Amino acid sequence: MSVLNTEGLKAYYIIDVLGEKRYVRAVDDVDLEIRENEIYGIAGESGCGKTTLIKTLFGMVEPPLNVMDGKVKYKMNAEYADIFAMDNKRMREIRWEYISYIPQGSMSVLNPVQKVRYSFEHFIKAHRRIRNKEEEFIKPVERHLQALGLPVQILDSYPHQLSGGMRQRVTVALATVLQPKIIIADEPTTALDVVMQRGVIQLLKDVQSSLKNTIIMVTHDMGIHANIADRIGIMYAGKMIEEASTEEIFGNPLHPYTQYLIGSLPKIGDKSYKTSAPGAPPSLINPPEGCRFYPRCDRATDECKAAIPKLVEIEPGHKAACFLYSGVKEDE
Amino acid sequence: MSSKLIEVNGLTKVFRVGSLFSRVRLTAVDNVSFDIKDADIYTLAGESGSGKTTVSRIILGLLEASEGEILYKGKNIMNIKSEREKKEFRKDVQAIFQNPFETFNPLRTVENYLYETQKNFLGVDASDSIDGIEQALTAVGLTLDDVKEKYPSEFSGGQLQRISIARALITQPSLLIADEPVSMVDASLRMSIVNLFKELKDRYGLSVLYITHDLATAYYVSDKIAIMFRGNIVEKGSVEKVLDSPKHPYTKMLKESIAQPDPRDKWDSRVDLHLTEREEYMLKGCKFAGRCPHVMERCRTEEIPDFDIDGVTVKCLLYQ
Amino acid sequence: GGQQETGKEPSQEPGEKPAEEPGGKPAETGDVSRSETFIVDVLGGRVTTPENFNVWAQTWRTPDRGVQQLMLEPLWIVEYVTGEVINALAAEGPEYNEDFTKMVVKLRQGMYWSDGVEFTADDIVFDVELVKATEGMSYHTEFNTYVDKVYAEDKYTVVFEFKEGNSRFHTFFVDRWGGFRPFPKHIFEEVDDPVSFEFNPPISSGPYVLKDYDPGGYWTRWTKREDWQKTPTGALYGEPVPKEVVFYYYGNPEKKVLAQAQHEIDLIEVTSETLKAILEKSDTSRAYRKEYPYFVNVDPCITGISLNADIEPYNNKDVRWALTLAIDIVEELGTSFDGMATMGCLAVPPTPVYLEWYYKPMEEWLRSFELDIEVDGQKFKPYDPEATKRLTEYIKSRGYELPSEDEEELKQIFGYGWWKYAPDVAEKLLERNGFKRDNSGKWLLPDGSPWKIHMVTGTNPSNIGYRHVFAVQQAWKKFGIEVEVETTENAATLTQHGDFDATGTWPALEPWGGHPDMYRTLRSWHSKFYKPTGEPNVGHVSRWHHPDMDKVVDELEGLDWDDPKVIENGIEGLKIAVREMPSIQISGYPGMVSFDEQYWTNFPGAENPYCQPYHHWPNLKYMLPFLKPTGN
Amino acid sequence: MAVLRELLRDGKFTFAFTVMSILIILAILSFFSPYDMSIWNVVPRDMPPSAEYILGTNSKGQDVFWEMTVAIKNSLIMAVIAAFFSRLIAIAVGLLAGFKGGMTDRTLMSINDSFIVLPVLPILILLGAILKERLNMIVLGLILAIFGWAWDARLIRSQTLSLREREFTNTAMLSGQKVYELIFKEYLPFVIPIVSATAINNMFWAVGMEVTMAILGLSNLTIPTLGTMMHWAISYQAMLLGYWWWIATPVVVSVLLFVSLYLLSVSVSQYLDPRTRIQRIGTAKVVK
Amino acid sequence: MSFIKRYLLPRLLQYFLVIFVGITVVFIVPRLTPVDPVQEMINTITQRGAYMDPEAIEQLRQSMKEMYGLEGTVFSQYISLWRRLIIGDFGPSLSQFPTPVVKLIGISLPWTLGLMLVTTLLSWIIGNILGGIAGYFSSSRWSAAIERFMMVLRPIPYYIFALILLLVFGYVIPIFPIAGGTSIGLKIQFSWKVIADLLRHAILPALSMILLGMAGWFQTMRLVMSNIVREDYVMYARAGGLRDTKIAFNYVIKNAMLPQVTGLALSLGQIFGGAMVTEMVFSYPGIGGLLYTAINAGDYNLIMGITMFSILGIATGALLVDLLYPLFDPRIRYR
Ligand SMILES: Nc1ncnc2c1ncn2[C@@H]1O[C@H](COP(=O)(O)OP(=O)(O)OP(=O)(O)O)[C@@H](O)[C@H]1O
Ligand SMILES: Nc1ncnc2c1ncn2[C@@H]1O[C@H](COP(=O)(O)OP(=O)(O)OP(=O)(O)O)[C@@H](O)[C@H]1O
Ligand SMILES: [Mg+2]
Ligand SMILES: [Mg+2]
Repeated sequence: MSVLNTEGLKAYYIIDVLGEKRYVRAVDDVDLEIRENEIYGIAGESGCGKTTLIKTLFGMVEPPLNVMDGKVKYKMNAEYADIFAMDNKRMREIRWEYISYIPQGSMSVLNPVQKVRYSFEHFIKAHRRIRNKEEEFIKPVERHLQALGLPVQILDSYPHQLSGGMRQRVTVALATVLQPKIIIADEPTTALDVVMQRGVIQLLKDVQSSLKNTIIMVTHDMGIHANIADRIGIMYAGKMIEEASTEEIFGNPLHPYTQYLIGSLPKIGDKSYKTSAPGAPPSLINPPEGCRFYPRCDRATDECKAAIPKLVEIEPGHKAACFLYSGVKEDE
Repeated sequence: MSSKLIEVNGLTKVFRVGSLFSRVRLTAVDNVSFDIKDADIYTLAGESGSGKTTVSRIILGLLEASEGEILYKGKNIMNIKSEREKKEFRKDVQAIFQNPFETFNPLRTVENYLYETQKNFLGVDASDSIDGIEQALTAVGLTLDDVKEKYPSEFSGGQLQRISIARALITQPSLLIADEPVSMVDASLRMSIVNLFKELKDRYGLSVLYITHDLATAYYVSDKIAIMFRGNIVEKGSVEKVLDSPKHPYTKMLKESIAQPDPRDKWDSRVDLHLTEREEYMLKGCKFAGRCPHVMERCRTEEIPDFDIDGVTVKCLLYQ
Repeated sequence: GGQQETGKEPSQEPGEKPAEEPGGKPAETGDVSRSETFIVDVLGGRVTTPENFNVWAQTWRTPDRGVQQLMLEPLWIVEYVTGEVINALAAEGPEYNEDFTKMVVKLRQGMYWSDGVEFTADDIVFDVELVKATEGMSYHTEFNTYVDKVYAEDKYTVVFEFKEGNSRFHTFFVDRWGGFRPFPKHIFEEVDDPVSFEFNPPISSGPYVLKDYDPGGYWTRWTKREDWQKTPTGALYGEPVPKEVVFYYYGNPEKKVLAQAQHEIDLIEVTSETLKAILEKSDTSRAYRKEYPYFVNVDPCITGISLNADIEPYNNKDVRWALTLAIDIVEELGTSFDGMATMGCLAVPPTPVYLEWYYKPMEEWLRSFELDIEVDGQKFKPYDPEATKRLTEYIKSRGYELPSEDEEELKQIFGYGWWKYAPDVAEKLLERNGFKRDNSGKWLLPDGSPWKIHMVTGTNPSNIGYRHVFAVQQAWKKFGIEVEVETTENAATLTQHGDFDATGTWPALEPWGGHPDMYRTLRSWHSKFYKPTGEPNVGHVSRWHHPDMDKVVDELEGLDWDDPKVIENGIEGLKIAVREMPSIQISGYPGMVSFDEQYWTNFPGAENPYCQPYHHWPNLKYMLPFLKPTGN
Repeated sequence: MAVLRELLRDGKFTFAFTVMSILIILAILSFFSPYDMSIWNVVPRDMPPSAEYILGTNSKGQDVFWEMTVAIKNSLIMAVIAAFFSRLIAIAVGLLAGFKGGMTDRTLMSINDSFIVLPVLPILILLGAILKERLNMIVLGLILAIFGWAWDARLIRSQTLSLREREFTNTAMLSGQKVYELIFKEYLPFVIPIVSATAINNMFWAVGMEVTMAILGLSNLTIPTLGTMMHWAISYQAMLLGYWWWIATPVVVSVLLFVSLYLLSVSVSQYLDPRTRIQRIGTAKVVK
Repeated sequence: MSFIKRYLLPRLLQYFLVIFVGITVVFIVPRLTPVDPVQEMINTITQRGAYMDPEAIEQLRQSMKEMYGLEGTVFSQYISLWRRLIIGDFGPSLSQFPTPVVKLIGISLPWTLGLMLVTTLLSWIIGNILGGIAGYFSSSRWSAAIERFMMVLRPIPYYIFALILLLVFGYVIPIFPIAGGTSIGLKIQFSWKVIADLLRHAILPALSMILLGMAGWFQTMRLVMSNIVREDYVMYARAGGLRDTKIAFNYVIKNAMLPQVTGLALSLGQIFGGAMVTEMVFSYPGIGGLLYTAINAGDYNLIMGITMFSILGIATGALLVDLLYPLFDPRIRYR
């Protein structure tokens, strides 16, 4: 059962350069189906559109970002609702109650001039009526923090008094305090040291296993994906190019880009030479015609140049968008 | 291969931090010593805030040490005062920084830095010769045409990182200090940069001080490693020895915490995260004592000396 | 001194309306209605020491918030409308001995201080001695210089004995916007330091006493004395009508307009433009003259341009005359006051009394006066008796109606005449002194450098000097001289130090105003006061001096001021000033007052000039008995 | 030119630019004035606007339109001089103090703070007295420059302090740049937006000061400026006598001048703000 | 404590240095002007007609110089200035000799403080709140309208603006008095009538300052806001479904206020300098008008007294901001 799916989602940044409109095709025709009670990882080169995809899923679409096409549907009360069709009030209500968000760069998402306590208070009060502060706010929050293994004292700290890792964990705690159905996390571990990284991931995993909800997690750290994701989608230049279970992605990558990605991962105890994908990521304003990876692909054919391959199921539960495996093209 | 290129002895740096009513001395780097040989890639790893960047800044002369000495080719560089000598040193020791997008002034074209470096250190004006620049760019797989008249925002992170390295190479330095050059980039870019270090070392005999907390790439690329924790080097030695069989409890924890890019190799234990960094800095004895599973009473009170165990130096009483 | 022959009618018989509240207690706040209150402006502006009524300290404080108008009576006071010197606290004029080494003053009897103590010769003796003894009090230097002894011969007679002869010593006691006014002995003898003493509550010798004052310094309120009869005002003119008089400073001229348009102020002095605005806005407001040209033509000051005759090239008589002839009087008065002024070419104000005393007798001489330069083979006669006519032509062209068709009457209002507008003669005068014009027609000094006149004036646009400076600047520019006007708050210092070429400061010192004696005016030109430019000046700012003038002044000193020969002597002095042109007199001070007839009428307007019309002159107290309430 | 074209697509900028251009054209027109503004009574007095006298005439007998053109010219010259020189000082002090730190910083900031603390208006009044008739627009501009830099120097200093922490400072040092090179090549470009925004604010302030001084009668009243125009109109009671064209002209012009300066500053600083600029230029301009 | 040594002492040193320099400038500048207090005094006395014997004037000049302490070199005057200032003696006013400067200031200062404290605070609060709201809801129509209004309001020359207010509310609709600080006959004491009267007189001057001051704060606030609304924590709060008003006040305005606090402290410091033009337009008693007369009269001691208050005010304001800023902004540490 999917809790969230997208159909042909297109989200472009529209920028005006000297009177000429340019489209940054950051999310270009993405179909997703996220299931209940799973951790879905999204990986890809930097700048390929991961954050944009997440924002679109969350309905945080503000200029210059525009949704050009497609739908994002949430399953609510056994029905699917398109978030772009909701009014502001409804959208405000489902946030945090139904779907919450752990943004990229936790360093600066907490209000620097208020104690962490107030962030909790505001986020909760926005959705719950609190009559008895002690019973309905302070105690539950403290319980929540304890359950996550966080010290209660952080409530009385200012964000700058906390280390980066701690702040990131506060955002995790904030995102889970109302026990939403879906949690979206955008690179929650980047710029943390490995021990901290592990702490944060551990926390997310704990939350998921107790709430049995869905986590969508973006990171380019394949190690993290390997550790917690159930399924992984690989993005390249605004498109989803492969999607499979974690084991499949690491054990049997199909798309040449994924192969490069997996093949170049260093490991302790292994000093053999690793190569990485040649060339540079493509521009999202003028992406290559046809398959967007073909300029960097050593197995590219003329077909790759001419048409865009569609993400189709190659093996059960394993989708890829590559003409090496299927001839299905994206319809124009 | 055996001569010491740079030798850091007993380096200590104290910062004063705090607010109006709680002002503390923070020993960000505490009696750190290590040395780097010619054509050696030396990794400095450790948790956030352990003092890695501070060490590199002191070596580069961008910060003043509180104590200790740094011998470069046998000469104490802390005493350098004259501009000429400083310049000579900088010509020999160059650096690249963590964040490629921050390395260059976003309001200037990148090529400027290349010309300036050549002009200032080699005295060669760009209008006379650009051979050195071309050569450096070739070494990182770029050409001058790729770089010309472009602002930092017009490059990808990987490209900027390469340009940054190229700039450092123009002076044909003996030592390159790379402070977390890969933390902001994705896996495939990471490898291309690290590969570049290897190549430069092999081809030009360059030494690299590679600062990172990505132990996997450290293992992949370097010869020696030092693990820092709260201002101390807790363990140092050849990278294989240290990472294959870590000795210090912190190194062990570090290694365990690495997320292996292999779904079959998931974490099986849990980590215990400690709350306050400040307090750990304040500890008298071993700063890891608060979290160490093997902690002894003495760990908290005594100065912990270094111990040598089969070619690895460890700062832990377990190895007394 | 002229004894006052009052053709004036007090509006009320004394005692007709008995004071409602007996006893010296001031009335409760606010229970005096507006219709019984007379509200006037404060010329000096906001008082920064509102609680201090000691005007005998050298700094003089702001005396025109009622202190000089209502609270204090002098020995004598000039009334320049009628041309008399009124005996106030003095019973009659001073009596000097032969060589002016002794002066006897008889005091008016039955005068009382407001606290019930009688005013006697002891007060004067005490006052003079205290002032002599106290540094920092006004007249300390004067009294020490001249007074050898002062004593009371009897209760009402004071005798002064001088160290040297001084025929004008009594003028220190003549109030003409200043002068020594007696203070109460019984108060001051208790005081340790009469300089820092605040004299609060003040004891008055005039018809009103202080009721209260604004701690912020904007208003001061006075209430009529129960025993107003025991003051010179009461004795001379009867009961002052308003129960209370408030001195209220409203600020900038536009505020005064608004205040009067709302009937919040009965008497103000403003600029010609402001007056125009008031007359437009308020039906009940009237000027001194009910119709055009509105202005007060009785002010005893002559205005114009002072030149620094001590420096090149203004030390040259020809240059001074050239500058005078380069001014077209009609254009000047048009620019500065839209024609509303009395032109005056002599160093004496063209008020009705001085016209009579000097202008008329001198007219023949003026007509025939020749400059030492030939035009068309004839000596040039600079006087222009037609100037008045030209001015009235201008006035007509501006669309105003002339106040009269009668030439004589027009001459009374607009003056007898002025100098000709003769730029050609001016040019000749300059050229014969080596001045040249450059290619663009600009004048060069004899040494070939460009001629630039540095004019100095204050920053207040309602100042008459300010208006003249800008108007004359125009004239001289037109003539081809570069002129720069500096408006500065320090104009006084600059002119006193001679740091100017031309300024709007009084071109001649005012005479007494109500007396034909020219001593005050002419003496300031005496060479004994000459100080070179740069040093602070003591005589006239022009620093001009001439042996002939010295002689006139010395002669004058030997004459009693009531001696009929004084006028002859004055004419002699004025002739010298015309020949030498030390400074350029242009017009009388065209005061612009506005009376509001909402609550009070029978103001001393041009149709009934029983008294000077200003609120700031000390004679205001003599206006009050004649005011009539409208009953509004 | 491209920059201008881009800026012109901003409605606010276009408005401001148009108004500014008109004002500048008017200022230039002043050189072709048929009248010498120092001469009075060249036209009939107190005439309301008409075909002959577009903006009427004043009580001094001058054509208000031409007086206005000269006033705009003078006020602009004064404001530009004030802004330009105060920027020079602010940049030099701010960059030096921010970069050097330590004693240099302390000393410079003490001087700087002393200037912040000084009461400007009284001192201007006093200086006006010292300079007397030499107080022309250029001198006034220079004096205002002396009092107008301190606050902005502080801004530049704090900007520099944060720039000093940025990585490219180190890159520059490792490229062998000397201190002055570093300051001018690396930091100056960052400081320019502050400089341009504050320059406009400073002009704003300078014109305001001039108006205040003139209304108090303390500037050189023979030179037509926006301030002296108001001074004359006020002292001749233009407002109460209904000569609205005389008083309204300088008021409207200065409001227009300020509004257009403000809008210019807003849109220029928006344009120069790296964050919005990135949006405009587009981060996605990736090579090939 | 090392805080004292490393931070507080240098900061205090700087504070005193700034005051020292400020006072020195204020000492020197009036003495460079041609204005001579003695001459101005003599002029006031003689100009309107008080007859003084020319010979006496010369002697008077000497004795006044002596009394005013203006004898001797400028340097020795300067030294004696400090000797006096240190014991808090500003000396006598020269133009109102021998009234002490302190007394003159004491008469005017309450008016100025009362008026300006209220107007400074009110314009700051209103300007910032409006600016904050307009900055947050920058796309709404009324926000654009209010912005335009402020944009046009702010540059209206203050004098003209005040005059128009005065005309409208003092004349056309005469609901407020046009001059002074009290009604005729008012005795200052505590009663509602007195307070109402004081307020009635203060309203127009206050209004003029509040309106124009507010426009200034509005614009700076608006500018700061436009930066803050793009901060990550604002986006995050929006992602959390917080209500707009909550975000506007707790997240955006609160942060945007921080730089404004510095401005407020300095403006509060400036209060002691008075509002010269306001006081002149509205004929309101206060320190600004006093300063103006002092300058015109060349009253060195009074100029020094008033400007010293203002220098102390601003310097102290700046000092307090530096010391107290961490209370407002938890991120700031003392450097
Ligand atoms: N505000 C914006 N305006 C224009 N282009 C933008 C904007 N934000 C992002 N982009 C562009 O959209 C593309 C996708 O950006 P996005 O942030 O989604 O990438 P990402 O995959 O999250 O990268 P990273 O790993 O660096 O976070 C990039 O090319 C980026 O340059
Ligand atoms: N200028 C400074 N003033 C005060 N404290 C500082 C300063 N620079 C660094 N520190 C502190 O010193 C400690 C060491 O910092 P450093 O940047 O050297 O760590 P690092 O190992 O490079 O960390 P990271 O991996 O996060 O880059 C940190 O706690 C940091 O907060
Ligand atoms: Mg991202
Ligand atoms: Mg670091």
